Amino acid sequence: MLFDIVDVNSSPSLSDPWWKVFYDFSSLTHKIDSSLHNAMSQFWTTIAEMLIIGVLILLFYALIGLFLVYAERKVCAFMQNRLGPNRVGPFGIFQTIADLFKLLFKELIPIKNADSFLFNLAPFIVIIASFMAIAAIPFAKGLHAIDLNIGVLYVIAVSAMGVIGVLLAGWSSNNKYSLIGAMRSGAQIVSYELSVGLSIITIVILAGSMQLSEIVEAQRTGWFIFKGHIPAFIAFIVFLVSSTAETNRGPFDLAEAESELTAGYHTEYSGIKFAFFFLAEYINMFIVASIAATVFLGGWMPFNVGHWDGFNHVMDFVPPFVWYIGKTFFVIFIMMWFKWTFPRLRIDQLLTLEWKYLLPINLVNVLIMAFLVLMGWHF
Amino acid sequence: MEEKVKNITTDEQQEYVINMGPQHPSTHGVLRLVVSLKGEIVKSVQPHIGYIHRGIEKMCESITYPQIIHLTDRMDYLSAHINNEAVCLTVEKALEVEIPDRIKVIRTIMSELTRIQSHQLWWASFGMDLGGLTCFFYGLRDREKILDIFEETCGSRMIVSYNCPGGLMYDIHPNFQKRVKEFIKYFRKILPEYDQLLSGNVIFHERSKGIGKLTLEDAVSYGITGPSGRASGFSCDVRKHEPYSAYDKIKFKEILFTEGDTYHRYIARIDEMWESMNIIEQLIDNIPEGPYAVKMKPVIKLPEGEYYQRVETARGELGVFIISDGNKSPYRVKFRSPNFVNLSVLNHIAKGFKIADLVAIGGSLDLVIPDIDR
Amino acid sequence: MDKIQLGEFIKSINPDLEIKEGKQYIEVSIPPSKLYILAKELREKEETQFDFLFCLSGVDYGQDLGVVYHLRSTKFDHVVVLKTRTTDRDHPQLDSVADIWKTADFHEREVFDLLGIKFTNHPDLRRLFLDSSWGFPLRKDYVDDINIVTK
Amino acid sequence: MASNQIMFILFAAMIIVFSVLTVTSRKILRAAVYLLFVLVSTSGLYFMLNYQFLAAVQLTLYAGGIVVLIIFSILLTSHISQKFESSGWKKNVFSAIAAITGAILSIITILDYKFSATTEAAKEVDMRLIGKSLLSVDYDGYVLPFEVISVLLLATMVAAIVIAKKSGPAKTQSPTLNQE
Repeated sequence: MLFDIVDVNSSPSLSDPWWKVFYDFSSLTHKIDSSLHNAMSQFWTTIAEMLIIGVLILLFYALIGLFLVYAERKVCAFMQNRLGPNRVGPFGIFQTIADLFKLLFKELIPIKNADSFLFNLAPFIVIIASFMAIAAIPFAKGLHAIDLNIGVLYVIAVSAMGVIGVLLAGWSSNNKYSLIGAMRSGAQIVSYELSVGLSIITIVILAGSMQLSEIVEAQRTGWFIFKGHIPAFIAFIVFLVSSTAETNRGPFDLAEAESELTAGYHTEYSGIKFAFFFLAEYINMFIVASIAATVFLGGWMPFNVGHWDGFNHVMDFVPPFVWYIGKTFFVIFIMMWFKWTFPRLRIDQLLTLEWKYLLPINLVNVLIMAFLVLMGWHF
Repeated sequence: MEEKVKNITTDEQQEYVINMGPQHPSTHGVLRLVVSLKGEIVKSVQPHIGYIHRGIEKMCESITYPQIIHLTDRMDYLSAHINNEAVCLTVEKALEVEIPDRIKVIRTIMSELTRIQSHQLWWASFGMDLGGLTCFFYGLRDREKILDIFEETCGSRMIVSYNCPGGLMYDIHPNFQKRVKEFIKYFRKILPEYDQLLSGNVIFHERSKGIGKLTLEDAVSYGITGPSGRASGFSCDVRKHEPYSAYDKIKFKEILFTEGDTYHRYIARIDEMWESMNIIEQLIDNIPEGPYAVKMKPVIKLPEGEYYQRVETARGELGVFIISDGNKSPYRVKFRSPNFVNLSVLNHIAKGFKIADLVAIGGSLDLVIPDIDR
Repeated sequence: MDKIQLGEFIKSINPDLEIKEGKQYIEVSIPPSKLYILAKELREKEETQFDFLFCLSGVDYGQDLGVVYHLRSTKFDHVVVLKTRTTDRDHPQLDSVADIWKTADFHEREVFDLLGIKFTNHPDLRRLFLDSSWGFPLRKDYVDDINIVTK
Repeated sequence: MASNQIMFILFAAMIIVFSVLTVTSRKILRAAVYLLFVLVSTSGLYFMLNYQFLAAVQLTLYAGGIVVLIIFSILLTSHISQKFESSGWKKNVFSAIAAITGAILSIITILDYKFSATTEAAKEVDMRLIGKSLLSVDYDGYVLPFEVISVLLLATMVAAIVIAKKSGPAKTQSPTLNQE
């Protein structure tokens, strides 16, 4: 079934301690699914489940967006010897909500001679692409909207579609800066997708599966970044670099390089349409960070060390969702760190980095990893 | 299908012309660059200026000499003190007034502080041009410290107007020496941080080395002075060649490089900050006692003749050319402003580079637009 | 070369010139027709090598319009001031030196903009600061009741 | 009606509507965007059939790859004010004939084929199986087509590089913007 929210394969075993059972969301989702089935027909169950998932993801999306904007402002403020937002609410935590209202109420400026259909469509394509990607991400055991058996491929495929929105936005604004920004962004994302894909494939070889839940499950004995020796670590670094580039964030933010192109592809956008681009950028960052966390850092798996049973028990006690969020924000923090310390690259350097360095490194890395797996040299 | 045919056009029409400015984040003011592009490659840059042309030279013809000082602040507002000094020196030279050492030393210290704060702001905005937004806050943070010193002594932070013909407006604040020494101590520790943040970065090296090369010959022919000219090996430091104020009494290096690319224009300014700190350290403990101003006539009238004074501002050589007909206001004043001349080379060195390089080159020339327009 | 030697040297190039020893620099007054030739010679002669035109100012002398060139040699560090003036106020024309010193390009445009002196052979003589609806504000007979507050 | 049928009708309607829009739109970039919708809806159909691998490949290659390339080349060559001229009636008639002939041919083929009904549930595609059959040299192995395609792609890339490197006359270059 397409809208099967239940991960059937892994039902909790009774021997596990109570908190492991408690933290397993598959029983909860099972229960909801069966009670809905009892109450109504198959058709309405599907509709109801779609609604529940949709509303939950929307809520999560909005919350994450709001929080990431706040986090970015605080992180950048601390890196720049500033305080950051500190007026609206304690420590300025309601600043982004105030910003949200500002963006909502701002005038949508119609652009003369713009292709208004595409101009209005573009932000939706960008945001829908990120919506679709977030559906496949496992937040905790049994807590994901769809568990495709090609989950990794799906996420890469869907997140790549956002670039179409960027290209459309740049072209339909009828603005030269926007067009240059869109061209840059197109060239950049199309190239860096390769590296993102290849670095994940390195881990897929190690995991032997493309299903995100299985990849996480395979890391029960150790995170892939530790399991896969040096190749996994190289893949992680390459993934960090290329995913930063794919999300158009500094130092790869050429598409919206404000000192060169004022704001690049979203120069002409205002109000809520601009907010869509803005939000999508942060959600894309969240998505790539959570893929990094899932594929390299063990997803919602706790941090366990060999035979330190006491330590491991304490770690197990922390809910998996917290682990997952913690790892994701760790990666996000690294990406913010990049942005606020490095100067921007130039377009030719950006492409050189990808085609002359990252891609060959990646290909060799895949080979080494395949060799390691064949020889059984990994942990 | 006919439209397709129409669309395939001649070489000339293929140029993609964009207007950078007058309101653009990288032009730092109301400078408009009409940039012809081919792809991302810059074919030509035509500066269009005059958006804040105030006619300072014309205004000077109807006001008195002490009043001119206050207009010069508004030219290169980052080198306000040095601009003031230039006019004062011209007037003093014309009247053949002997200036006591105390005034000379204080002027020199203030000039060098001005130079440091100007370079700090340049570093801040240059980092921002290259996309390193953190630089901006680092640079401004340290600049505040100098502005605080200015505020205490001059009563004003940026548009200081501290010089007047015959000396200074007021004596230095009692805390002045202490605070300057504190600043030097602080900034000697902080300046390596600038290197860590920007000059040591690989991306920065890639972005700036070999970009916008200016040969020595072109630098001289275009008259590029200041750190930009010295990065090309053009020995043009007025402080060395025609020492004024206290510069003949102190030891300092003229920062010279030969490469003349964006990177060396950058390094030249960083090194100049070190050198300025050396100059201040030589002088700050040895400010002689004496009056802070010479008694001048209430109405200053320059004898008939032509007077030319060159000084070294943070951006290059500022020339003040006064033609006097013996009245209390000058007959003609010409300011040879360094930015105006430095701007003229932009097309020459930015050609053939990418649009991102144009921003870097423009940043490395350190243009201040009000000084271009006057 | 010091000021006196420099004056004598320039005299040897062209004996008709009026050479005055100013307070700071040696000043050479030259008719517009001979300006370009002398400038080129000063730039190229081994003994002078005035390769740095550090200031070019247009001046309205009342009757005449003139231009003052401040030249310096980066090798010998000596300075000479060339002065030229034209009596034709309606159609003032001078030779451009933009091909000798590239910095003259912008300076001459500025002079053209503010004083209305045309420079022949200038590569790109357009107005620089102002648009074409303005007069030439640095001229002494320029009247503008709205924009300029006179004493 | 089951939810599956509703979804199918939705996707089918989207495919038909956007296909028609793709060929009738007078603005080239809009046509490309409609094509994108067609391809995405098609991948939706694959998802319904549980052919997840095919669906993801459809999204990556067609929606993410080919449409991006098409849009990219449109960006390079065309201007926003550009519109297709409406074609003459002769062209219309001939294309209508061609389209109807094609449609009849495919309908005949589909009707000819004996679809055998099955009660088995749709099988989950095993990724390992796909991977193995892609590289297998057995009777139904795909290694030969795989290799042939890779050689073809290599040749295409070499040709593209040769064309890009050759600095042809100015006429062949695009008027708006050249990525170097």
